[in-house]
Amino acid sequence: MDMFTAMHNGLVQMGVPLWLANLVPPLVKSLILLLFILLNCMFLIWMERKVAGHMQRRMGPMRTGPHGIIQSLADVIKLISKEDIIPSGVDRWVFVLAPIVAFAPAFAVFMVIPFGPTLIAQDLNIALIFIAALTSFVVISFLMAGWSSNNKWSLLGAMRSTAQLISYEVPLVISVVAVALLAGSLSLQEIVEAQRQSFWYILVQPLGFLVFLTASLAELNRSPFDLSEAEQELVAGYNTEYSGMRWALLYLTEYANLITFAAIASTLFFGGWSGPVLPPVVWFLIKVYFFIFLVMWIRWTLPRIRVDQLMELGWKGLLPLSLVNLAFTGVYVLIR
Amino acid sequence: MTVTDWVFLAVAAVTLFSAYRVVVSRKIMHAALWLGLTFFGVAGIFLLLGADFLAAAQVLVYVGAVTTIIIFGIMLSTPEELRGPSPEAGSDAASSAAPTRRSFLPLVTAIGFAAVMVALVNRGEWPSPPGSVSTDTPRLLGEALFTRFVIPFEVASVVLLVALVGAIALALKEESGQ
Amino acid sequence: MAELAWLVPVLPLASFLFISLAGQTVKGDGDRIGIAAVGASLLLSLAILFDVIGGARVAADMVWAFFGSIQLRMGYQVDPITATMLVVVTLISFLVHIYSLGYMHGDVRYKRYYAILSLFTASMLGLVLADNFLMLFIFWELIGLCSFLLIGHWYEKQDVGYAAMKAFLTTRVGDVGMFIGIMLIFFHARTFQFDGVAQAVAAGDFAGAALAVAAVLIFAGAVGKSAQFPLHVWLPDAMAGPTSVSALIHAATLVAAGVYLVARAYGIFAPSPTALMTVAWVGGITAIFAASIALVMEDIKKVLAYSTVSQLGFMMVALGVGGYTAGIFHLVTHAIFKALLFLASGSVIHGVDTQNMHEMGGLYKKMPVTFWTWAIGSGALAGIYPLAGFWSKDEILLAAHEGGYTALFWILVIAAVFTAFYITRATILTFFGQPRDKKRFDRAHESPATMTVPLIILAALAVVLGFANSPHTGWWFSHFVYFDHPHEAAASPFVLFWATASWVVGVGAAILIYGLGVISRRAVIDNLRPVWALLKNKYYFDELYHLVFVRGTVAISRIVGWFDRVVIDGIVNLVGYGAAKLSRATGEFDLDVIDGAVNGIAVLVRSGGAVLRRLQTGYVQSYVLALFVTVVVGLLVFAFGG
Amino acid sequence: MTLSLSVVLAVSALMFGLGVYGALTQRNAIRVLMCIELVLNSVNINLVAFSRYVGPDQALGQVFTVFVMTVAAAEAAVGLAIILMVARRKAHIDIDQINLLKW
Repeated sequence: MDMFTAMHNGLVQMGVPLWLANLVPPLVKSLILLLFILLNCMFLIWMERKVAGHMQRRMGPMRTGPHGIIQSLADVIKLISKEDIIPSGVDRWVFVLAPIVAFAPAFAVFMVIPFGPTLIAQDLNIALIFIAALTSFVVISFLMAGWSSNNKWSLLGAMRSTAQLISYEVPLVISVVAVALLAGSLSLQEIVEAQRQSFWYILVQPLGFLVFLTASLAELNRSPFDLSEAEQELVAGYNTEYSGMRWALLYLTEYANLITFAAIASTLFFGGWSGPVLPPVVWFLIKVYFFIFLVMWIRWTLPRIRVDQLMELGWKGLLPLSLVNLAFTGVYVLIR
Repeated sequence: MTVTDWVFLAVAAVTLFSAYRVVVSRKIMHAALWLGLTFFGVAGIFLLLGADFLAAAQVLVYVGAVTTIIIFGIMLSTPEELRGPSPEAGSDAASSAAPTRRSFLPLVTAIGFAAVMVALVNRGEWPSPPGSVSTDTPRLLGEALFTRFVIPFEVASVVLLVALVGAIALALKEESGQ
Repeated sequence: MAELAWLVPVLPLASFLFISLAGQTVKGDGDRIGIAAVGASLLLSLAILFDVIGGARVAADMVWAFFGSIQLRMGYQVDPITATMLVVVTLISFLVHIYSLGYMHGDVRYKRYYAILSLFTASMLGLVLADNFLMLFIFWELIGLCSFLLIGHWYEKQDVGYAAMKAFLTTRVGDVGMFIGIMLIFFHARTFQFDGVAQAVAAGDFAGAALAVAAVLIFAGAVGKSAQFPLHVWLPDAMAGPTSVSALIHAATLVAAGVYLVARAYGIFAPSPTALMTVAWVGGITAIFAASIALVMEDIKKVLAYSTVSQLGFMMVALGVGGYTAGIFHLVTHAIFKALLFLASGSVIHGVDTQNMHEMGGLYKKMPVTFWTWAIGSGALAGIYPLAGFWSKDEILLAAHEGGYTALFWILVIAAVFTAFYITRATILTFFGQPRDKKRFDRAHESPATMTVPLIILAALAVVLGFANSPHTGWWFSHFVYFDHPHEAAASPFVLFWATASWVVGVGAAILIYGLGVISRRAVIDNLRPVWALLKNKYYFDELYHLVFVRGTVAISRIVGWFDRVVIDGIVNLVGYGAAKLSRATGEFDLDVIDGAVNGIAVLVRSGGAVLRRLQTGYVQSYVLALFVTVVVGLLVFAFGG
Repeated sequence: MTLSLSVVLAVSALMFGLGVYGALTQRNAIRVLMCIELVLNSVNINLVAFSRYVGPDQALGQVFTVFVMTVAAAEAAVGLAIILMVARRKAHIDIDQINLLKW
């Protein structure tokens, strides 16, 4: 990224100490990513409402701006200006920290996602493991939020989503490992390159992709796996007691995770930023938004499943399938 | 002292502080969360020591899995402790009604151990850090695991499997007994 | 082909494993598997035999274990005697396997029977192939075990169980001697290998009294396994097992192991006249002794059993007087015709369901095949020209005569007369005359083909096999199997005359007494009543053993018990009395001083324990604490102690 | 990084001491388990540090860390299963009262 190198060099020439200059490019990168996430999330919130509305033969938000396009902005302003309530009886520190613990890894994951051939914050050679490790933080944040709220709905919601996340993380990681095996690398950039050399991995990993998709829906707590926030049973799950900005942060995290999922899915199985004619970033965003739309579509199409079905599907369905997929992939790689 | 050194010292300080909090926290839930932070700090130390793969694995295994199941264990085994000690149960759990072994002896032992180790470490002649470190640790690790250490690796897998089966069996037996 | 010899025992072994582990999964409990395995072994053995005749020799071994500078080796060797034995063992085992299809049909432990039959064959083949004493001993014990299991096949019957135990224990007596002998050999020759031992003997490193003792001890094993006097008692009792088993192990293979052992270890016998003399005389005594008992037995199988003992005595004599080839040759021919006789007797027993010859009679019409094959077998046993027995027995007599063992020669001639007599007697009692038991006679029938075909094969062999070592083939066998150098027997009219005379006299006398009734059987018995009683009771050997070993042990225990009660107890009581006096004197001292000290120590220990047991708190943390205190102290010592 | 190896080792030793102290004094079995995890982690730090300073091209110490992690994960799973069972039986997990091994 020449822009950042130039910035760094410029700072050094201006007499800024080296260590400070070293810090500037990462900070700028982070800021750019943060902005990207915030804007997209706001757009997604609006998009979800519009998709939901049209699927249910209504309009969705229409009042603020053309087709309600700035509805999300209005919501943000409302949430920021709300009173910051910390209920009595909560474990204050944990309660406050939980949304941050949830958001930080969701944000950090974007560091390794390749938006284009050179458009990547940090091309780690262990990117896939990095992502898996960071996403496992979500569990802790849920437990923190649910426990600290001093509310049984929150606690039960947290325990549910934790059990769900733990169960589905295993097939998710295993299906991802199969892709890494094919590409011979854990780096996302190299995986994209490998797909450019051959073909999109969806062609050889249809089963892996299905497992990945299903497990991701569960990881994202999206329908039909949104048991942790099943309104009818648990009010709103672990974030029942949250309000205002903190609640917004948790909400933001969910959409950030949705983008992460879409980005990883398109990177691992659909060639990432690669594509003809259009610039890479555009291709990437097209694919990401396709997946986001797919998830929304599923949400407003499928009913929620029961807890026991959830666990059965995870351990008896997806895990064996992912293992079979991994085994076949291993054999394929060996004889290739 | 480079920036990295300072970062290391900071991370180490955070790690040690959270480890200390694990031991002295009154609420067991807090202890578990501090433990998570400790694990994260250890992951940071790994990263600074050039073991990036292990750092990720540390987060994945310890923060993601071990901390979670410990919290689960807390929630399932001692619901009354979830809220922390009741107000009348004395000021500090660590110094509650203790027989001899809660006296100064463990403290002396632990401090003695740490002190002797630090002293020993300071006396030793240690190699200076190498200038460059291989960045391709996953490959190094993979090659070592699947060639020279393949048998220990397989044994470790068996251990994991046995632990898995054993844990399920332990939990199941009780269920059917009730 | 000969280098595949290791496969010969492995095939039956595999079939043993298969039948015992998975036999029930196939039709017939795996009997066909066993037959196929042994049949394959037979074909392989024949191929090996032809190879060996063509001059092939194989010896292969590998290091088994090291003990310092000594290495144990295991391996196999194929030479003429081995190849011959392989064929004999596999052939008879194969025929017995087939025969058992009919004979053991519907038995309760059919599967076990076939499994052990396979194991037995495998062990015997292993024994034959072994190239050192240690392996030989291992297989030796294995066949002992198998014979125990097979004899005790119908162990529900008490006497069968006892017979099996008797066989096992009696042979064990010899085995102990053999084991000591092997150790002695190892001690002197520093190796177990046959050729290594032979080299040591040839080099003079192993000679004199030690060699003689070792040879005699080895011979003790052969005495036990080959049922030689005085350890013969188990073999007649062992007839309690299935007749097919008798044919296999008590006629052809198991007892042959003893003879084979002497032949295999001939290198240590040959240089020792004492050892040879022992072998010869034990064999001679056995030959006449067992033959005389066979004269009066009523049980058809007992007759054959004593006959076997007697014939083994013949072989031992042959080996003892230096007729190495003659002994081996008789081993081969005897294996064939004795297996034939046993199987034929089994066929008879199968038909009339009794073993007592006095309940048979006139069966030749009912069982023609059995009769004719039996007749050939008994002719061979009696030594009638040109059947197999004639050639081999003639050889033995010749060897004794040439060796100058006049006394043994005459003993053998008399034994041969006895042999011809008892086998003719058995033939007449069984197959001729009037049926003495109408019911059994009516039920009698010819046996199925699975039983008669082996008989016919064996009968054919009993006819032709003798020619292998006859002037018609230029004494071929003598040039094939020999010790040191081929020994071509010079035909001796003297020996030929007596050999012929012996069977003529024996057969004639039997016909006169039993067939034609010219001489009254009762008159003979009345005139010779003491002798008859002696023979009838098998020289009272079982009683003697009972008296000596069982009662003797009891009597000795009585004496020891009396000694214990009177002398030892007396001394003890005396000492006790003195001690009591003394203690009374010291009692005062004891009460005050010693007790005080003892009680003091006890109190100390108890209170100490009361304190120390607090350490055993059951708190895991306490233990860990102790552990870590130790670690820290250890570290301190390490760090600052020096 | 230019720090001496001894600094890393000292950090690890301190953490080890903390873990040991906790394991010796805590009454709650789960807390003991947590402290044991601390001890294991400090060992891991040692292994990785030696791997970095002594043989950076081989990563042998890291291999051992992988094994330690495996065993630690297994230990946590089985340990918690045992603790859960004790909790169900005795309605507490106070190891001061779990002393069946007593004299």
